[in-house]
Amino acid sequence: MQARIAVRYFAVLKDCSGKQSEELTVAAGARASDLYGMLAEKYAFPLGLKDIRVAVNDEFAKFDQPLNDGDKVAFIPPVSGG
Amino acid sequence: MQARIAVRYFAVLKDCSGKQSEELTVAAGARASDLYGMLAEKYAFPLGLKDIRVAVNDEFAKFDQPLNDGDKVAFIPPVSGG
Amino acid sequence: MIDVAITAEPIDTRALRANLPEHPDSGGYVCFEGHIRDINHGKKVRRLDYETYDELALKELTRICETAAERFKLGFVRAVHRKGSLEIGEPAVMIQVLSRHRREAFEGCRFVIDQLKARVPIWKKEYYDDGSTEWTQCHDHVSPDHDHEGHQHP
Amino acid sequence: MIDVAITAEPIDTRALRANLPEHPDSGGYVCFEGHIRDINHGKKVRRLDYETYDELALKELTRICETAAERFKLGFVRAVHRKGSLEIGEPAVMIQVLSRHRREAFEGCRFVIDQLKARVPIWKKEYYDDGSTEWTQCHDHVSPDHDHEGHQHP
Repeated sequence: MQARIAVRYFAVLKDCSGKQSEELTVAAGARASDLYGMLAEKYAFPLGLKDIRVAVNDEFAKFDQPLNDGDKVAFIPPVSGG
Repeated sequence: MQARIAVRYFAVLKDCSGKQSEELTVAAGARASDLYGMLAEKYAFPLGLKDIRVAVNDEFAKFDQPLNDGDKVAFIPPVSGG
Repeated sequence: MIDVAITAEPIDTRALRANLPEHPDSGGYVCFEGHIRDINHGKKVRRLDYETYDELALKELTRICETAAERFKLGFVRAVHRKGSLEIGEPAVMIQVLSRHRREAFEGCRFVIDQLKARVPIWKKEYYDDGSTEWTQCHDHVSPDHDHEGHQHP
Repeated sequence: MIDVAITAEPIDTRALRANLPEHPDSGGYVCFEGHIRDINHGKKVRRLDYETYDELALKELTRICETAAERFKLGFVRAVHRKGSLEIGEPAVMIQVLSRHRREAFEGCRFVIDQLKARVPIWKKEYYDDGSTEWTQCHDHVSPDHDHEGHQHP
């Protein structure tokens, strides 16, 4: 079984990936950290897991959270609002 | 010799004296504390020297400052601006 | 730059906000306003009067703003206090500061209002619903129970 | 009462000041605005873009305001952040709070802007006069060297 994941990119991750969002398929049971590792390699993201946070379905989540089919995932680089 | 002093009253001191200002004559060499003692007795001011500050010629002064002819004196009850 | 005033006219907070100097190097703006509360000392307040010793109050307020500007590196400080008769909800005082850093803007603005309340010769007379009146002493309408530290009553 | 927004339109600071709820029991009003500075990291800034993760930013900002309202007994908290392209001098963020006590108004307002800068998913891209650009990280335009404590970068 596989899970379809909608990924959104912000800030430096958007610049590196060249896109705002995309739909990806991951193995069932894959965790957010697995997905980020794959994307970081693919797009040469300059940030490690220690530098970012992850949101699943528009809420902060843990990196070891298993992803489910249809989940929306966003990786959050260090913020700089205000 | 005597010194003519213009005294201004504010807040509770104005209510007690019933006036905003008046001109008084004090003995040469009289200090601000002497003047306040006289007025406190005359008008039954509810405040002692420890409760107030004094200004001479629109600047904070010490109570032991000798008063000169023509000085403007104001006694400052506890403030409550803001 | 420092701007101080004691005014018998209502404080026009919107005009004062619009009328700031150009400040391309100041990222932080902090403003404090003190508004007239309807309850003080547990009594219903109907209105109040502010009496001021204008000559000395302006000198003292200027000194406070100068000290704040230097200590907190403020590019601009404005302090305006109302005098005369005020209704519930009206602004009695407005402090505005601009600084490069937000921390200094907050601390500078706080310093000015704290010092104003402790040192500037302005007096408030409250008129209560029961017909009584009182010259309040060191109990201010903003912080009756919290802000005694730093007061410098003689 | 809490009001949060992320807006692509310029922040109308005068309208937001005029549009406060009735607050006869709140004597203290504190407002913070962050304006775009012309220099950051020693480089001349021409303009900048704010990118926002709206859905999560609004949730997080609401939580911050709710925490502030409870912790500092605020009768009203408003937090508005701009997104999109901004010029030098424009307000990027405005925080307004009302409280009975001025101390709590100052501390509550400071809490909201500090937490916003540390936690809310908003990103700033600076465009410099020399043609370069940068997504700034934890160096904000208000307090590049003072405000790192309390940041919660993972």
